[in-house]
Amino acid sequence: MKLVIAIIQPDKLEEVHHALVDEEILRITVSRCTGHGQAEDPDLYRGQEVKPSLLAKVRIEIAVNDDYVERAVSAIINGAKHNGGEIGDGKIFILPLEDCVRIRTGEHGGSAI
Amino acid sequence: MKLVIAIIQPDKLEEVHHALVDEEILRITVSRCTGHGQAEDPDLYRGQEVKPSLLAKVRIEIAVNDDYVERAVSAIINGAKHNGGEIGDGKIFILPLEDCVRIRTGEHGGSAI
Amino acid sequence: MKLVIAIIQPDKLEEVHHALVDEEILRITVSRCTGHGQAEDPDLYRGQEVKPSLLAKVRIEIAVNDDYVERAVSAIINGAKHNGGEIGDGKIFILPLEDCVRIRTGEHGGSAI
Amino acid sequence: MEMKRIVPALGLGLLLMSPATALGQDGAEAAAQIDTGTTAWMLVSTTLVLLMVPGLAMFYGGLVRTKNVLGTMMHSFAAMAIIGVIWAICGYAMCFGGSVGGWIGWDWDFVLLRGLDSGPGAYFGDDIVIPHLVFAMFQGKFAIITPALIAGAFAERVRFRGYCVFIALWSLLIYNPLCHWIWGGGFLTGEAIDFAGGTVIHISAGMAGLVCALYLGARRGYPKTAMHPNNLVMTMMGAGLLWVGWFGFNAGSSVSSGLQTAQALTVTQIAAATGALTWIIIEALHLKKATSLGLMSGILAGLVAITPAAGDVPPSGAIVLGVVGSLFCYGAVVLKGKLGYDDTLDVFGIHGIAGIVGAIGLTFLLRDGAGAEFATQLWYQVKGVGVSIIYAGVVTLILVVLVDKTVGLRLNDKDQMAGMDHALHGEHGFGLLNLN
Amino acid sequence: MEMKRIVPALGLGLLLMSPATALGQDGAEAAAQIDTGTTAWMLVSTTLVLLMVPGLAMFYGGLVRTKNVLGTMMHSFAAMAIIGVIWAICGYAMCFGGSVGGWIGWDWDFVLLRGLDSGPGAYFGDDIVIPHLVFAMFQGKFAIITPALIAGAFAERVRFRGYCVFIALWSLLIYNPLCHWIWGGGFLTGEAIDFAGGTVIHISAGMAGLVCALYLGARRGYPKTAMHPNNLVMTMMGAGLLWVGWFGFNAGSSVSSGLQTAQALTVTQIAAATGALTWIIIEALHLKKATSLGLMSGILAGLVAITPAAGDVPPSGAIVLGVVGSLFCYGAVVLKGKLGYDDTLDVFGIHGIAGIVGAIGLTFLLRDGAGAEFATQLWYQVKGVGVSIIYAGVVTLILVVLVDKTVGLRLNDKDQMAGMDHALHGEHGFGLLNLN
Amino acid sequence: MEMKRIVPALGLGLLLMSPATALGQDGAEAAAQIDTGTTAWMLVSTTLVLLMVPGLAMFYGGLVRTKNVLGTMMHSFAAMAIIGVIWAICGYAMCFGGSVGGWIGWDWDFVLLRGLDSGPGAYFGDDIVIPHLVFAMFQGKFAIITPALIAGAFAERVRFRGYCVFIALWSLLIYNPLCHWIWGGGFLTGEAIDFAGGTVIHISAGMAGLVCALYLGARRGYPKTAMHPNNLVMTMMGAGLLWVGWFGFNAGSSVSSGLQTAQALTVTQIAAATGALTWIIIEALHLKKATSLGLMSGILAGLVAITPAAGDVPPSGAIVLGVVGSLFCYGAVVLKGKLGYDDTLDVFGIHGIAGIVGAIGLTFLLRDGAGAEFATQLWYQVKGVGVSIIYAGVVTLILVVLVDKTVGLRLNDKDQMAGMDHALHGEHGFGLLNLN
Ligand SMILES: Nc1ncnc2c1ncn2[C@@H]1O[C@H](COP(=O)(O)OP(=O)(O)O)[C@@H](O)[C@H]1O
Ligand SMILES: Nc1ncnc2c1ncn2[C@@H]1O[C@H](COP(=O)(O)OP(=O)(O)O)[C@@H](O)[C@H]1O
Ligand SMILES: Nc1ncnc2c1ncn2[C@@H]1O[C@H](COP(=O)(O)OP(=O)(O)O)[C@@H](O)[C@H]1O
Repeated sequence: MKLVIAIIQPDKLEEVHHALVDEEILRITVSRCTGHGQAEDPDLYRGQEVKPSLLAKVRIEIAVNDDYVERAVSAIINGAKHNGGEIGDGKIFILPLEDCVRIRTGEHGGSAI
Repeated sequence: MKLVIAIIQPDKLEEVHHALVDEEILRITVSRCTGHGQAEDPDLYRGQEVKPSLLAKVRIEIAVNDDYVERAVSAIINGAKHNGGEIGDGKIFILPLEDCVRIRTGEHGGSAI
Repeated sequence: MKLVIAIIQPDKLEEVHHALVDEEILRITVSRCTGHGQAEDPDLYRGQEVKPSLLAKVRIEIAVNDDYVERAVSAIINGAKHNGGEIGDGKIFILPLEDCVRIRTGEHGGSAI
Repeated sequence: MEMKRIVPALGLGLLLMSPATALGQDGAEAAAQIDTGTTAWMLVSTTLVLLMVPGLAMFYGGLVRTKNVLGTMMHSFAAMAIIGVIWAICGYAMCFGGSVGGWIGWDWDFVLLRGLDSGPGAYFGDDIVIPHLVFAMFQGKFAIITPALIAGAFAERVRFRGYCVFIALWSLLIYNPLCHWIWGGGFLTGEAIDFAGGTVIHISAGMAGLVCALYLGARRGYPKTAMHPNNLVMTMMGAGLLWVGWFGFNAGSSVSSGLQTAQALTVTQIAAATGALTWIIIEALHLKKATSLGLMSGILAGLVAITPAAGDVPPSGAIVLGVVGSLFCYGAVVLKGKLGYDDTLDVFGIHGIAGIVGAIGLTFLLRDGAGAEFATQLWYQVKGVGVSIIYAGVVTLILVVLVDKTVGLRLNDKDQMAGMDHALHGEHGFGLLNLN
Repeated sequence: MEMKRIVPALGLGLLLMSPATALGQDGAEAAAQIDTGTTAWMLVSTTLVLLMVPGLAMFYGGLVRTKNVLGTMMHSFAAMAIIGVIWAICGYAMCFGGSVGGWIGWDWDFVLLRGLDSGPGAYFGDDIVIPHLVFAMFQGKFAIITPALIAGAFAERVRFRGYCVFIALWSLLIYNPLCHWIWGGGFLTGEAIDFAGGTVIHISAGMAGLVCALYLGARRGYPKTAMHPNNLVMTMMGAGLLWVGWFGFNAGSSVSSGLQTAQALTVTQIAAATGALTWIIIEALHLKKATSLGLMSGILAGLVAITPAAGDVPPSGAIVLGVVGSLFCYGAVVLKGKLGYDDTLDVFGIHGIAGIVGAIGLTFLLRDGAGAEFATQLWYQVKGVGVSIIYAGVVTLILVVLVDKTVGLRLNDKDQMAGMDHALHGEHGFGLLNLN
Repeated sequence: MEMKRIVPALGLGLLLMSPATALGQDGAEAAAQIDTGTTAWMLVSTTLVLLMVPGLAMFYGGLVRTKNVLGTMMHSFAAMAIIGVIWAICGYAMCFGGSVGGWIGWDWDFVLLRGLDSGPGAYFGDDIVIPHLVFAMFQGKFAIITPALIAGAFAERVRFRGYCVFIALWSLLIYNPLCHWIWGGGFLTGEAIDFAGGTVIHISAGMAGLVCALYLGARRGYPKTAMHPNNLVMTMMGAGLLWVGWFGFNAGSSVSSGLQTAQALTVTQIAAATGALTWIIIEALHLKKATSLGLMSGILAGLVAITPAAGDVPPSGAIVLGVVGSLFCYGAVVLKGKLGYDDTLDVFGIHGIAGIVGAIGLTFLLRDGAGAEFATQLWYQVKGVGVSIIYAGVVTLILVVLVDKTVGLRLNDKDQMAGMDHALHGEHGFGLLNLN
């Protein structure tokens, strides 16, 4: 099992979500975050451009069985790209996941994902 | 060492927290997130039910030494279940944790947890 | 590759960020969280001290190649300490990271970090 | 403004204007004639109606998604800026200048409010004199809020520049004529009872909203994607300010500070309360829960329904209009969900429908002696409603097509996804959400 | 409403009502008698007191936890809807109709405000005439805000339906009689000085809050769990609107637009400022930090303390009441923490205590010539306070038990954990917190 | 307050005060003389200017970082408390008491407003009588808002205690004298036209802000660190309330309820709208995007620019001042960015600059017959502006150094990083951000 963490642009959340659903990845956890990378995205403030050091991003966490990792990653990539890939589109991190427990039933492992 | 990540319902945060404290797990990190799973929880909007695709959840992160993992997991399960287990009660993910550092002292490893 | 997760005090975010940049660690992801540890930080409410069970903290996530881990950790420690180390200064967790994907280009592994 | 009073009033006003202008700066004598109490209330009413504009911005702003909150509030604020300027330049002249064949008003002396700036003021029925400027400013606030209301219908999916052009034209080509016809001495003046703007304001805005919503199409993702109000708390604050401001809206429309003012304020209060109560009772029966948005929608339904009737129905009539207004609006809003078009914030469902309910319904509830004989008055009311619906509907359609094809009105999908605040204004409404 | 003026006033008002009704729609003559300036200020005061209701919703709403913000604001808004309707139907009749043995007012002609809808208006002392309806609407706002105040005492733990029933009954069985006794011609009228509602409003609400808080018990988790205000920023906005609205509350209670109005506004302003300053000085000494909630609490303490006294103490008296009000309230609030009962938003600690401070304290600070001889007046004041405490206390207890046992008032633990917004209203106040 | 009217007005007022005081409590006769309509409008204006203080708190509060929102709002609220008390004690006496050599006013009878509490009221030009207390309260609101304005210049970096001391001294040593000189019978009274406070309020506050910002230095991290507004949505609400309140500010300054009131309200409305429109057009040309903060800044620029001129320029002049005000302020704000000093919320860039634009610019736009002969009036205006700049600048510098060295004004870096809310007040503005 793996834990896939994706940092994407907020405006792509919906598309990524749809792309994941198309791949039958139906369970995700999402949160707001801010990130610093190469991208710049100035706000305007009384006639001046203000460059925030941290830009609003969305963080998606998906626990998947190993055979779903690739599908998840490519779904995210498809959903998250702006015009075939722009700076700031984000990153995906893949972590080993040792176990997963469904609270409702207490079941463990791959079937609980 | 393991990093235990639990996604639970917001109204169970307090109970989970108490359950963890009872198990002498005193340090936790908590954040807001939203999640999509099987659960549905419609809001009302001018005479209609609106089903959000993402529901508010709470994410708890706990770094524990290996011998505490089970206690943490069962405390979370006990605290987070609605009426013995309902859809939407959440998930627990267990990740390997390679190291832990206490910023105040700089100490590493299990004692820093 | 490792995923470094640091929980720090909100007022130290800027300094930690600067310290990381000085170590040429330019990409980070940051989010709000709340944490319970040893620290106490009461608010005032109509003549009384109210002790929140969860204090506002900041969570920093940094994916780094193995040779950067130590630099990241020490930069965070340097930036996050109050007066040489106070209770509540926070923790750093180091997790194994199996892969990293740049969404824009689709490239994998260490070069994508 | 009850039409029966405004005709002689403005007639007298204009009569008086000229000699005063002729007499020159004889300010002292002029001031002596002015009723300071009525003037005070009319100044207050002007202020209260102005307060409704930020109130509306809050009401609407809280109902959209987080990424569109500033863009939506800007719609109300831009109306303050744009119509505020237009009104001073030529809006008042077009509405309340001497009638050109019943179709439009004009008076060169009213351009830039020049002729009003001095002189003794305008008479209103019962020998009440207030400075003419006060009346012009009071009316100007109505001109501001009407296009701002429309904006709810196409919230979250229009370009700011196109919106600015659209409301400027809408004000010039739809609001000003309609206002002239019904209140300013035009061909409908003296027929339909429209005390504070059922036909002129709410029906026209509701209809315009409907046409725009249909022409521009739904927001990207609607209705599949659930779209949550970002801040119902702010919507409640806005609803509170709207109720407060509406006292100026309706009670100010009596252009007096006496019994009729009190009557208008009273029925406004009662209709708002009744509308709110009715809506949450419907919800409690229908959905098993009373919602805050429901309570607020009921407030609005009651307030809109009483608006045309505020000077001419007794308290019991206000209760009826509050109940019926909420019933119809609730039905309309549920029906919209079924029909599937995207009137984002239910401008037609609330303002259009409650406006019609009020304008027609008042006929059955008039105080003894008010209005013409029943059948005649009913015909007047239907005619007023019909004219407003048809004129606002048709000309809005022309305008929206025109603006969309030239300046561009509909926001493209990419910018809709990014959100208006960032894409159009380069800002974020709630910086507090990100660490800063 | 200063009681010494209202008795003859209303008497005259009623005398005048009948002939006018007899004379029929002789509106012109009636209007001629009305003082437009006083009417204007009373219309404004009515509007300002209405503004206090959303102000209170914001004040209270910001102090509860995030999950209860809408539910708490709904308490204020529901009072606008429910009491708004009740007042028009029979509330005014019960308060200001002819006294039935000194115990309750009644006048069939006041039902649905029918008899007030026409006619020349009511006289108030010094030959001031305003439309009777304005007075009825002004008083109606007080009837709305009083139960809304109580809601702070049991915030975060009541069911909406039970709350609605409770305030309706509370208004009918407690507010209306009390108002009649002290202001409307009942057995206490002409005794205790209660200019704008110390005994009628703040003490009764404070006492009712205390009783409810004790009977319903603490919120789940109180006081062990720390419960943080979700939005002190909104609470500040609300405090601002309350101060603003209080000018209508107090200065409007003079039912005039002259010297006494000015006096009432002046002392209101001074007591609010002094109360605020006192509270932050106490905090600075006691806690080493001045808090924003402290400053706001001081504003409220000052405003409440001056309320019964606003027409009869000079500016220096306002300073004294502001200081003493804040001192006592600060003490009461700290004491509550020690005693451990859960008056969530300190309705008793602020409104009850400051109301008592004002009602008793004013005796020592009266302007020369105001009130009766000292000892007599002190006795009147104590009597008024006592009646309000006992009557409101006892009947509230009966009501709260009744409603809790029948309709259900206390919210169960499960719903308390889920939060009122979601559990009771199916909504979320701050959608912006989640991605949308 | 137009200076030409206030001199005789207050003179007469004082004349009348004494006999009235001598006559004792002959309240009935006194009340008979008072114009209820004008009194009503002045009471309302007082209320509206008070509303501007929470409005300002919201405007400023939304523009700072999340951690400083309460601390920033406290600056406005503390001014209500502190200046509110000082004004009643001695502020009014210092501003409007009999002139001591043209330099400062004083009247023992005005201390604690004693002499105003009874008596028939004060005459203002054209035989308008209002209770003297109303005028004192109206003026008191100006005294409150002026130091609150300054706070924007050093937002996010001052200690609360130092701030409280600073504004108290500033009010006593700068505002009160300046107000006396220009409005209260001092050596400049009758020269410069300053209808509602260009020199007395906006220029002095702007200049004080500039001096403080320069002396205290930039916020930690400025300008390298981007500092984002935490809540532009609240800033919009605040801007709305400011516009609304400004009607009281300007139209109340006529101390009448008639033609001049109407003129002042009209030009206020027009200048605000024009300023807003101008600013977003500039932005659209310069930055390709119109921002909400831009629109709001334009509203303020227009409102400030019209303030000194509101009684004396026609609508067309308001348009000119709106346009020119926004142009200059936009330039000033952009220039500040280039110069690199940290006037946090552009108090000098908006209030200072637009105040100067209005005070000088009005000379070119006066209504026929207003003011002295052109060159003379221009000299008066320049002199007024110069006196305000120099006096406010120099004495502020002395004060800020003094307070910083003794009580401590600049917030240390550690507390700046922690944020004012937590470090100084032990609170958090948006509890909703954390789970609770
Ligand atoms: N090494 C990293 N560690 C943590 N977060 C990262 C890392 N690299 C990228 N991110 C996150 O991804 C976001 C996008 O990164 P960015 O560098 O702008 O994109 P790209 O790599 O496509 O140029 C950043 O804002 C940050 O939140
Ligand atoms: N595989 C997963 N990856 C990420 N988050 C998950 C996953 N499964 C569940 N979650 C999180 O847990 C929450 C509860 O899941 P849900 O499916 O509703 O519960 P249950 O599994 O008990 O039916 C979801 O809203 C989501 O946030
Ligand atoms: N074992 C842990 N698991 C999860 N979070 C932790 C853990 N230990 C500490 N934290 C986080 O770090 C923060 C600081 O911890 P604290 O115990 O106050 O500091 P210290 O260890 O320096 O005394 C906590 O508020 C919590 O958010």
